[in-house]
Amino acid sequence: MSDIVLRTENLTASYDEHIAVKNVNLSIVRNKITAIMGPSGCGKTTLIRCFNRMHELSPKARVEGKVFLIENSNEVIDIYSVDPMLVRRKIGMVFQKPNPFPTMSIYENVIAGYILNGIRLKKSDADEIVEETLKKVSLWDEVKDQLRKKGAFLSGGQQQRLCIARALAMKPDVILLDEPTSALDPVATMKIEELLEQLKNTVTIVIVTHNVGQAGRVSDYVAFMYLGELVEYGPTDVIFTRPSHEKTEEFLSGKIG
Amino acid sequence: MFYEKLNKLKEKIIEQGNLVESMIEKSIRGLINKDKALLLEVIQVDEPRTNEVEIEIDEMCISLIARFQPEARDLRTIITILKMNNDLERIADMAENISESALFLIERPLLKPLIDLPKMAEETIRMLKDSIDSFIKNDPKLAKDVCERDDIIDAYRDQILRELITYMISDPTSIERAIHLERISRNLERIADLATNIGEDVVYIVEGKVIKHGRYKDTEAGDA
Amino acid sequence: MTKYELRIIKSKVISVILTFITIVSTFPFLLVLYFIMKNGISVINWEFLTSLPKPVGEPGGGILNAIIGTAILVTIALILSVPFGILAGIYLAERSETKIAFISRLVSEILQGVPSIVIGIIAYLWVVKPIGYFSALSGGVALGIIMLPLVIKSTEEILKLIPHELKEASLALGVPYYKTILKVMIPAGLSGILTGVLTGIARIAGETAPLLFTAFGNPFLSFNILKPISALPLLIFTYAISPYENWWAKAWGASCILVFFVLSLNIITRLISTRR
Amino acid sequence: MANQSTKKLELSKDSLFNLLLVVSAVLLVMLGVGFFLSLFQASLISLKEFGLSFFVKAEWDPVQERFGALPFIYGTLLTSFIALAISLPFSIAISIVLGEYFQKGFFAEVLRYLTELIAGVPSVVLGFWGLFFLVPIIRELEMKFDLPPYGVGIFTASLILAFMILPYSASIGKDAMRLVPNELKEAAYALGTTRWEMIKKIMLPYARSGIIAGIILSLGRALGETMAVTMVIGNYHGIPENIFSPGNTIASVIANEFTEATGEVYLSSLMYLGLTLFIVTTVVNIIGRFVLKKLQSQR
Repeated sequence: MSDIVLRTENLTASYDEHIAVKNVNLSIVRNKITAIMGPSGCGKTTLIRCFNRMHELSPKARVEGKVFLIENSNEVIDIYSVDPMLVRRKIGMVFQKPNPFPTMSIYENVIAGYILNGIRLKKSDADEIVEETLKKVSLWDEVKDQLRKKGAFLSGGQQQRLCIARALAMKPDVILLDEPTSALDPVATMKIEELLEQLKNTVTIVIVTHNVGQAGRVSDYVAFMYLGELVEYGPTDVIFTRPSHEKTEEFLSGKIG
Repeated sequence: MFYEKLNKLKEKIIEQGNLVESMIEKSIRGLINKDKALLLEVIQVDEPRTNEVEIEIDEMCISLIARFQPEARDLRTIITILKMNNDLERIADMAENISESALFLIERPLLKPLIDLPKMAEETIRMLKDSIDSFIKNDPKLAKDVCERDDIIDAYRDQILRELITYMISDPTSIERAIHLERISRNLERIADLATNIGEDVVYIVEGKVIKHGRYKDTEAGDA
Repeated sequence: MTKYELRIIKSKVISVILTFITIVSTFPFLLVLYFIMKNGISVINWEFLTSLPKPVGEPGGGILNAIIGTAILVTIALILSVPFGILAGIYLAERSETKIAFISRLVSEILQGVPSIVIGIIAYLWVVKPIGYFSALSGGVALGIIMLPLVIKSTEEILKLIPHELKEASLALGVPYYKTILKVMIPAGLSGILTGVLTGIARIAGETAPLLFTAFGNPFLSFNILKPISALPLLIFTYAISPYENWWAKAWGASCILVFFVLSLNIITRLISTRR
Repeated sequence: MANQSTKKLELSKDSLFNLLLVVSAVLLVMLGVGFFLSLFQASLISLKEFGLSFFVKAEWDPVQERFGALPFIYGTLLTSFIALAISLPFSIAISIVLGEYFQKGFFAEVLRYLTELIAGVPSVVLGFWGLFFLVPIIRELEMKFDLPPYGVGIFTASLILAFMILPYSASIGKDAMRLVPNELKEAAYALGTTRWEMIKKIMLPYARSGIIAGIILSLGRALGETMAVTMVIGNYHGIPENIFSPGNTIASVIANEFTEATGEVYLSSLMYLGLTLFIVTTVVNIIGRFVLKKLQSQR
């Protein structure tokens, strides 16, 4: 039996009149990489933004249905019944464009979650978190001598890894990545993809991508969305070689998208 | 990620190669030593196993292509593995054929002492081994060498056929046994052909050149 | 000469004329600067800066009361307008679509265009009349109202320029909204807000009209915000229209200080905003 | 448990913060409304007394308590429009030079600084300078033309005003010129026009609404400008005979007489003037901003 970390029940999300996500039931497997793919505007981003309650920040946004975070087998959190701040600390997020905080140094960016939330860290603890997390995202060797510099000096790929580090430093159960490489060049993209593979031992990863190739390369499970609906979900090997739904077939062969 | 998976695939195909190789060897040994159990093992255990592995390799290849869209050498490698996989499975079938004939022969008196057949089998097994080795080591020279050795096997086969014909002419009761012996040598010859195919594929992987169907000579000329 | 060549020459001549006009239009500014320096520099000395005015006819005396008065007035204006302006600016940037935002943006724009003398009248009606006499506080209120739209506008604009992703990044870390705004957005836009505040200071430091009937002026040193207070521009005005040559000289000196202060603030502001 | 309670606390801080934001926005609106209402209420006595005839009567007599604003309205409009007329060629020249000829580089930067820093000079200082530099020169001129040598007057005020509003119209005009798409300019060059022809036929028409917005907004400035005008206009309560005569503007009357105003009607009449100035400048500014916004939304 696979170990589920995040489960949705009849999740429906809308903006104003437009329903972006319709009735999605999805179970994300722990310590695996799940890719959510589909043509643009199919609701992928909205779906993961429902996972950490970022969706409700948009004007006139509405969510129905339930999302459960299963921290371990006996602690299940209904994320829409607790404080969103708490949810977001347990379910981290990385965005399309790298967005390190410009006023903070690299060091501060890594522990930004603690600084901004007003959680006091001992100097030695902070040092340890910074080093450990930066090592996890293979950035430590590149930046260890310039930790006090501002994050904006890094390259796009490095900035994105810094943002991943920032999310990881909060020790979340899940991190959501919303097309994390769409603003990066191919080499930086490859590095991030390799990084995800290493990270999945410590954290569950959900990645939204419109790039079929990327979904194929990095994921263990794929969810294919079309017009707000979850069309197909399963192991990547299966979905990529013999999808059971015609729409998936068409999308993978480039006929829609 | 991709290379990890590709390496796993390579390991798998080598495993299949080794298995198939041992099947030929077992079936010939079973014939010489009149070891019925060994021959039955080839038919009942090894052959179904190769079928399973074949499907497994097929799926791995397709998944790799579907998910990673490999290009150039990686693509050639996967496509070649796909073909090798097919060849190996057929070799396994032939080893099964040999075992079947062997099962028939060991119940009956020997038509003649087995001299050429073990030599031919030995040579065939070596060809198969070398072709797989050339794949493992990415050694086009060895692969080309395998292709050249196909002629030796053909010679053995002709030699055995001629001999068997003389037996069949002189003694009609020997015909059934002779046909089984001929079947064994024919299967060995076909195995050698498939080994040659694998050799050609290895050249294709490494050098990207097609040396099949006589194009081999041109490449030689071009290289010289 | 062909017709085409004529056209080219015409084009060149016009460009020279236009450039000349542009250069000429800066002359008055340079003249003003020259005049102020010429008449003002010689007046400025330590005593001028650190002592109080003396009655007409007596030599010596300074403008300390006006310098301190301006400092106090500007401080009052800052205290009143900066927090309020930043909060309103945040509201306009964050809830830019609401009706309240639309109306308050309009009000802010209207305020920006209101002549300072009218703002002086308002400060008179709202502060001087209820209290019963002219005061530093009423002057500070007037200057604060003048400055308010500048702070609001610069806060709103800079917050809108800050990438949306930054806010989301902070919220996604589980940081509460108010902390996100105060600890992430405001620091990220600090240089822009600072630009607005400095522009505002430069603007109000030289304002005279609204002070005429609010701060009113005071020849003595005063720290009481409920009493009339002097200010550099007020002092310049009073001395400039006086009939005493001695006072004119003092007005030149004060002008020199005021212009130097205001222009350097302008240049600093420019440097901050181009560095961004 | 402890964690949960701090959560609650932060949640309430969040709503407190939100409340604070809304309150400040509402307060701003109330400030604007209160502004108008206060002015209106303060001018009510005069409004009841004189009504709209306030604007057409030329009498300003504190002793008899009879007040009419016509001379000041006239003076205000006259100074403002003369100032506009004087500054217009300069502002267009600056717009073209900084918006096309010199867009980058040291010279452009220096020019830009110089033209924009004018706006930073406090108006009282400009008035002071006008009084001691401009007024004598004008007086000389007036003597040459056999005019009464006041020195101070409408024209002097207009000159200083023209100079003061220059940075506003020039900077908006320059921005409008820079917004002209390069493709348009290149298309014109490709048809064989010279640079000046391109400016005249392509850039100026394209940037027209920007230049107009600049003019309207600088008019708004000119109408309300107080100190410099007060110091050099001469403070004459009658209707000026010609543009060299002394006069008064609405703003200068308020500045001069506010602290001396005794009597309710007098003070209220000054408030009425203030209300008038407020309404007029607001309307002018709104029109200017509207033109500017339309220009920006065009792209």
